[in-house]
Amino acid sequence: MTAQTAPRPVVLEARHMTRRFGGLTAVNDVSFDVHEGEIFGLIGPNGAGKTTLFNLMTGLTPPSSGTLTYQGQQVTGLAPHRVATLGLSRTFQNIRLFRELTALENVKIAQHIRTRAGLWSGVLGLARDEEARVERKAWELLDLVGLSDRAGEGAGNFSYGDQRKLEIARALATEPRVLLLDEPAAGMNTAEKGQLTSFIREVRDRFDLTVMVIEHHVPLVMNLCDRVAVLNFGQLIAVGDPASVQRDPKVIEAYLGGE
Amino acid sequence: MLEIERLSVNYGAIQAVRDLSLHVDEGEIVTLIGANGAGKTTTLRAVSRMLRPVAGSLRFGGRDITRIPADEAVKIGIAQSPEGRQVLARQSVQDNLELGAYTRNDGAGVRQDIERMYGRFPRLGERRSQLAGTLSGGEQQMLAIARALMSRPKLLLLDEPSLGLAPIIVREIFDIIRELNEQGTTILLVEQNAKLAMQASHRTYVLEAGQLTFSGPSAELINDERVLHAYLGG
Amino acid sequence: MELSQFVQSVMNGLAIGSVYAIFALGYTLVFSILGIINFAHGAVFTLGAYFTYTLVVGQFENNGLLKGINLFPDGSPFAGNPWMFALATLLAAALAGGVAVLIERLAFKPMRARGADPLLALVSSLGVALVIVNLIQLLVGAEIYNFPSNAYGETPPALSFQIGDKTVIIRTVQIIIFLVSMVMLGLLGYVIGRTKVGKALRAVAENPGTASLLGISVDRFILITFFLSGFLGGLAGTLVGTAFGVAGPYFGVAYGLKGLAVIVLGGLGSIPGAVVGGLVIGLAEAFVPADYSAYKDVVAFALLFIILLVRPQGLLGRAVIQKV
Amino acid sequence: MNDFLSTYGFLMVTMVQAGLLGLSLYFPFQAGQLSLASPGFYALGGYTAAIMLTNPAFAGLRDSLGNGMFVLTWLVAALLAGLLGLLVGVPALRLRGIYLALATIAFVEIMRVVSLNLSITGGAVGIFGVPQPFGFQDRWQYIWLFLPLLLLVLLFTRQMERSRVGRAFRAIREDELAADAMGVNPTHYKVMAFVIGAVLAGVVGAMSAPLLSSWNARQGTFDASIAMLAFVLIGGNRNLWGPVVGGALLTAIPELLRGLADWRLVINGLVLVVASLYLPRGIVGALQKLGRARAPQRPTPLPEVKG
Amino acid sequence: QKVETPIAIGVSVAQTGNVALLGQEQVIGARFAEKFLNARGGINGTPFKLVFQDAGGDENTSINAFQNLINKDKVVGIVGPTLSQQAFAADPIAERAKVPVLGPSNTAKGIPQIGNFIARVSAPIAVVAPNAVKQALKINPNIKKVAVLYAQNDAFSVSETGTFQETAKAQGLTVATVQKFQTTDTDFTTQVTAVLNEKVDLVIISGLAADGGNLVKQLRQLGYKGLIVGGNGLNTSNMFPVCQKLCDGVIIAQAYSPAQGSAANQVFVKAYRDQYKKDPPQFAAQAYAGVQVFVEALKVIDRKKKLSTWELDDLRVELNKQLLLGKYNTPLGALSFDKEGEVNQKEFYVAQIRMKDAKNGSFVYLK
Ligand SMILES: Nc1ncnc2c1ncn2[C@@H]1O[C@H](COP(=O)(O)OP(=O)(O)OP(=O)(O)O)[C@@H](O)[C@H]1O
Ligand SMILES: Nc1ncnc2c1ncn2[C@@H]1O[C@H](COP(=O)(O)OP(=O)(O)OP(=O)(O)O)[C@@H](O)[C@H]1O
Ligand SMILES: [Mg+2]
Ligand SMILES: [Mg+2]
Repeated sequence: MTAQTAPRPVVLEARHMTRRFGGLTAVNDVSFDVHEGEIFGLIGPNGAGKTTLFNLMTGLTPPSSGTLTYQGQQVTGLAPHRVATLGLSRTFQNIRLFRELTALENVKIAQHIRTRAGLWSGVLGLARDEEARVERKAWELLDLVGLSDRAGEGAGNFSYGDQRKLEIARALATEPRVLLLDEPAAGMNTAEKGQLTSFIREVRDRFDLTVMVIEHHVPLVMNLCDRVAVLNFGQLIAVGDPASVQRDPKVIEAYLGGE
Repeated sequence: MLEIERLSVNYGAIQAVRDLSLHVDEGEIVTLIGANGAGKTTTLRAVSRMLRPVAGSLRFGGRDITRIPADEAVKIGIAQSPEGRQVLARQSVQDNLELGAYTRNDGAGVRQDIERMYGRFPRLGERRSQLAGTLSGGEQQMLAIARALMSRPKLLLLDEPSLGLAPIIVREIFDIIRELNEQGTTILLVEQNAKLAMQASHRTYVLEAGQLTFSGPSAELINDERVLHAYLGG
Repeated sequence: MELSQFVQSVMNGLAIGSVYAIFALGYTLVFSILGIINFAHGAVFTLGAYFTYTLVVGQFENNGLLKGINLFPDGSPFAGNPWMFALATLLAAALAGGVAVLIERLAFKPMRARGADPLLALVSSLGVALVIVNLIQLLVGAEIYNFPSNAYGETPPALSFQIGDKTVIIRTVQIIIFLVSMVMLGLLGYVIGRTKVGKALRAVAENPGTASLLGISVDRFILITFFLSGFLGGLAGTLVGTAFGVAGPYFGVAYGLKGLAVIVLGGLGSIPGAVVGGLVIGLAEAFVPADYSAYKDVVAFALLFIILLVRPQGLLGRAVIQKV
Repeated sequence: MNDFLSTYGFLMVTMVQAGLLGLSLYFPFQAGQLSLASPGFYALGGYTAAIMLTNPAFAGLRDSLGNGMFVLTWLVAALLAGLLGLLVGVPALRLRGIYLALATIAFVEIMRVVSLNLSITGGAVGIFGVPQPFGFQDRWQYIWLFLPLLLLVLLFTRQMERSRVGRAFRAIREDELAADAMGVNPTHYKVMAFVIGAVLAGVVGAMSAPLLSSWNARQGTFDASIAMLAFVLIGGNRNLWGPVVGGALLTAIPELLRGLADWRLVINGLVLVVASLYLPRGIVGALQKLGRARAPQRPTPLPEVKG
Repeated sequence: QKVETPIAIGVSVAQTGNVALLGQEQVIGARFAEKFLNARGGINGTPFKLVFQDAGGDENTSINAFQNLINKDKVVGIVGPTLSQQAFAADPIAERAKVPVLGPSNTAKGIPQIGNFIARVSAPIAVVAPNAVKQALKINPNIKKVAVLYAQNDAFSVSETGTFQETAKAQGLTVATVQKFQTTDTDFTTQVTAVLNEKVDLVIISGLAADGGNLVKQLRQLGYKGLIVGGNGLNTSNMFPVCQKLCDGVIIAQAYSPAQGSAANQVFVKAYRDQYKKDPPQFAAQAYAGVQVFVEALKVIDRKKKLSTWELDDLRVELNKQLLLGKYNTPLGALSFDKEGEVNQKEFYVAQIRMKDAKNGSFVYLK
């Protein structure tokens, strides 16, 4: 937990974000701010609307109402690839790698928006430098998540935990400013979860990121996050530093359960 | 009840499990732990007959089940809550549960059991007619576990049941595991939350790169230096 | 448009449409369970008609290996009586079901076992269709065959009624086809929608792996599916044959394209969708003004194109909701 | 040799032609789109060439261009097919899987019926008496057109697959939604793949009208759609050689079986079944499995430029 | 390269595919000619043989078949292919190789004009269409309104319907409706109800056996009582199983009639009946005529210079030349060719269908 001295500038502003599915309001009038460089946790019971909120933020699901702005630019209403171009990138709770492609290719593909080569420059081989850059960066990212010795293997063959790591590498390849991680530790054992904490911090520092993370593993959240928001039945019931959130009776009742 | 002898399973050229032998006695809870890619899921899938081993044998209740089809395994009392949940996305929650009881012929009992599941997982009760594919990750996990219970198995295979569940529900799951076991169900459990699993189980096997490294009573292993270091984040 | 003309067009549309529908029922069944387009369905449909012909007449023309054969020198036991004809039809349909089962065993199952791309089933079934069609031609020639004209007893060939001073008419065979397709739809709908078998079939359709994890014998259900599909196809073949003649080995294959359009329009995997799709296309064709009859097929396919753009899952298909 | 060419020259040309048509389907395939529209564009290209080469309206142009007229037909066909591809592709590519396949079949069927009814396309008879380009005497000489085109397209495809655009195609094929989330605009690339295929089919059509000396509505049909799909699948849909090998083979087999007389097509059908059973990844897929995939090589490290 | 004996004549028709219905009749006709003419001494005492290469139903297969016949089988001439569209694609191959071709069933405009080596025995029988309409008027002079239906995807039907429509107008009849369909269609309820709406007293159909038969059947079943004229595509007993008893009374324009009185035809008809228990169909007769024309032309050449002494290439050219000069007494009647290769057929026929029972019927020659 890094004690925050001066509040850093707000990069993400969510205002009254709401999403209904038929009669169900999965995300209900949610507003919050995320500051630059912070690691912002999102917790809450199953079905509280956390993943849905991520979907609203990344353009995969259009909100019923409400807005999200990133550094003053409106994000809601944009198609997912436009959101990615703005600098928001994510991983998926139900891992969505390009399963039949190699790990290396997965990471190369994600550099799409940061490269330019069109059909003809690609075909005529005019983009060699760019290709070389893509290649190098892909290897670097695989190194980072420790998968470079399996770069040529199909992503679908990786075990659950390794797939999660590869997804993070892929998300980083889009050169995001904000990284959204949906249950990155699911499927990792306790030791690995510990490593994940330092890994996420390292990534944040190295790439100068703002990170939002959904996670059910409480020790990890408490350890990792600068601030934590709690969703319950689609509504935000608490936001604050980990310690105070953990003590909040509403959170204990809805989520943590009494000891 | 379950005896695995010198089991080897390959994916193409990749050897996922090598020469693995273990056994689960009737009435036991046995935990299988190991790092990512150690072969835990592969082992469970071999037992539920979703994968064909290249070598070794499987016996269940004295019967050789190495070659029976997967649906037959369910009929003789093996149920699995699989990795990745595998709920039937286009069927309702209720239909998923009913299909979980496909091998049973007691309509009334099935209905009763379904109500019981809704009691344990109120979330599912609220969502009974929702398509399973639109459930949240954790809700699907609950459904996968509940569905496996619906066949009233003799041997229950749970692959990372706590995955994606809120702490409050994780506790509920382990309560259920204990209860079921008290009622006589044998359980083979794969868990990443090794501590929790070992606390709940009688014995533990540790897998590494497709091979067995340690095994023993959970209570002993939980204090073992090496296990502590590698899997419990100690 | 005058009322009588409108009613006539509706009847025409239902008449054409029910032929499409009855063809498509068995077609969509296999698709809904295995997710494969079975081009051999048209060939099985054809076989059904030839089987019935063999039972009811048992003589072939001049151009095949079987020329000159006469199975029933004393007259077929199935001839001359509509009930016996119906029995022959059912027997032939069962045979066609058997052929479909054989096709599944020889041409599809090994492919599934090898984890092939399901699209490849399309090629394999195309091969099967080619084999069957050309075997028919080899055995009995490309002639047009037909059933005795009294197959349905002494029913009038068409029914008519008055609207105002205008007559509206419809052929009896087509009423029969319409009714049979409704009955089949009802039966199938009941089995799939209401019974445990149906629930299991739906599970197999969605994910065979998961289905077997629940104790469902995937293999057996696939066989049942193929048998039903072949049975329906065979039945349809005979019925359509009584309406239009068994116009050579390609007679069923010719319905393949429209049949595909029908099941996609109705919504893939939806059993009622096959019938609704058939009727909609039939109606669309029937309402093309007489002067533009040349563009009948354009209208049908343009309609299909437009409906798909508005409802990408087809009329009765359920949109695949993907939870991310 | 000469005899061989005269007997089998045409077959050889059609084998190459089938490979090209298979490739035209392969482009949308790469982006995961099951499009069967190629016969429609092939027919369009053929009509374009047939009309430009026989219609009196173009007599002046023909006289002044000479053999250049043939080249012009290719260009015009490419242009028209590309435009029509855009027009059809943008709405149709919102559909997925079989639904897309059917929408494209609908397109093929609409093209067919319309061309049956127009007088400029010669109705049911079609257009005949299409002249031969470059003084070609024998059909095998068309190999000088089709083979270079094939090589060009293969080169194009190979280069494209290794480029950013090729990766975008594959990403969409694997998981459209994830590709979108990773910044790849699915609509853009799907339409691009579709249009490339359309242009190729159009050009092949334009070259084929003189090859057949005639053109009619039977050239672009549902049957052709399915045949081309078979080229791609039997050859292997994950490698650019797949459609080429598949197209060539499936075109050759019924001809090589001529000796079997009446059993010819029965056996041809069996070949299709057996091939799909034993080559689940297509011919090229099977061959690739034999030769092991090379692990990717890390590029020689450059001086580290760490952030 | 010398001619090999026995002299090989190529036959390339649709033995497979969806026009095999026509092709298989052509095979029978050609085989008949082979057997029959060889039994009568072949080519001045030496037998000839037919070589068959399946032309399928598409252009590519017919081109391949032609290439095989010309280069591999070394035939002196070719009878084929079945469809006009195939002819437009395959005939130029033979033209280029200087091999004479006789189209047995190619009726579209422009076939003989493909080249010097292309001729046909199948008349583009526009000439007979008027006769059929006149016959109908003879049977029922009160006819005023007609409906015309045709298969828009069949080249022959499209050109035939043009003649029919002109004739109808020339005879002072009103064409109340023109309906199109496809040869692959089976359900004609829409077209038929449209026809019935117009209360016409004559229906003229240009199509093929299956679709034509279905049209007749459905017209009758839905209550049409007036006369029906069928074009030449309906001149086949293949229609009988489709419309069965309802075929009765249809007036057919024929390019061939079993009733044609020449000795050539009567011998052919008798032999055919003996073997197949029915009248020979037009496609068989035309294929027979094609083979016969080749054989007779070869006989003339052989008399001048023994065939076995010819170079193949020269013989082909000579055969083409001779072919166009001769007059032939075929089952189709007396035939000759103009210098382009267009057939001059003396006689055309109009017949009316008489059904004995549901399966058997005959074309009764009118006039
Ligand atoms: N497409 C949909 N249709 C209907 N309901 C939906 C849909 N998507 C999500 N839901 C419902 O919205 C609620 C919120 O789902 P969401 O996936 O956001 O939960 P979550 O907080 O991520 O839960 P978990 O921790 O289990 O992943 C759930 O109850 C889910 O059933
Ligand atoms: N379908 C597959 N094809 C190829 N290799 C596979 C496949 N599934 C798993 N593997 C490989 O087999 C090994 C064992 O995988 P398995 O899923 O059994 O591990 P696990 O112990 O369950 O890991 P996790 O805890 O991450 O789920 C891993 O190396 C994995 O990469
Ligand atoms: Mg979630
Ligand atoms: Mg696992």
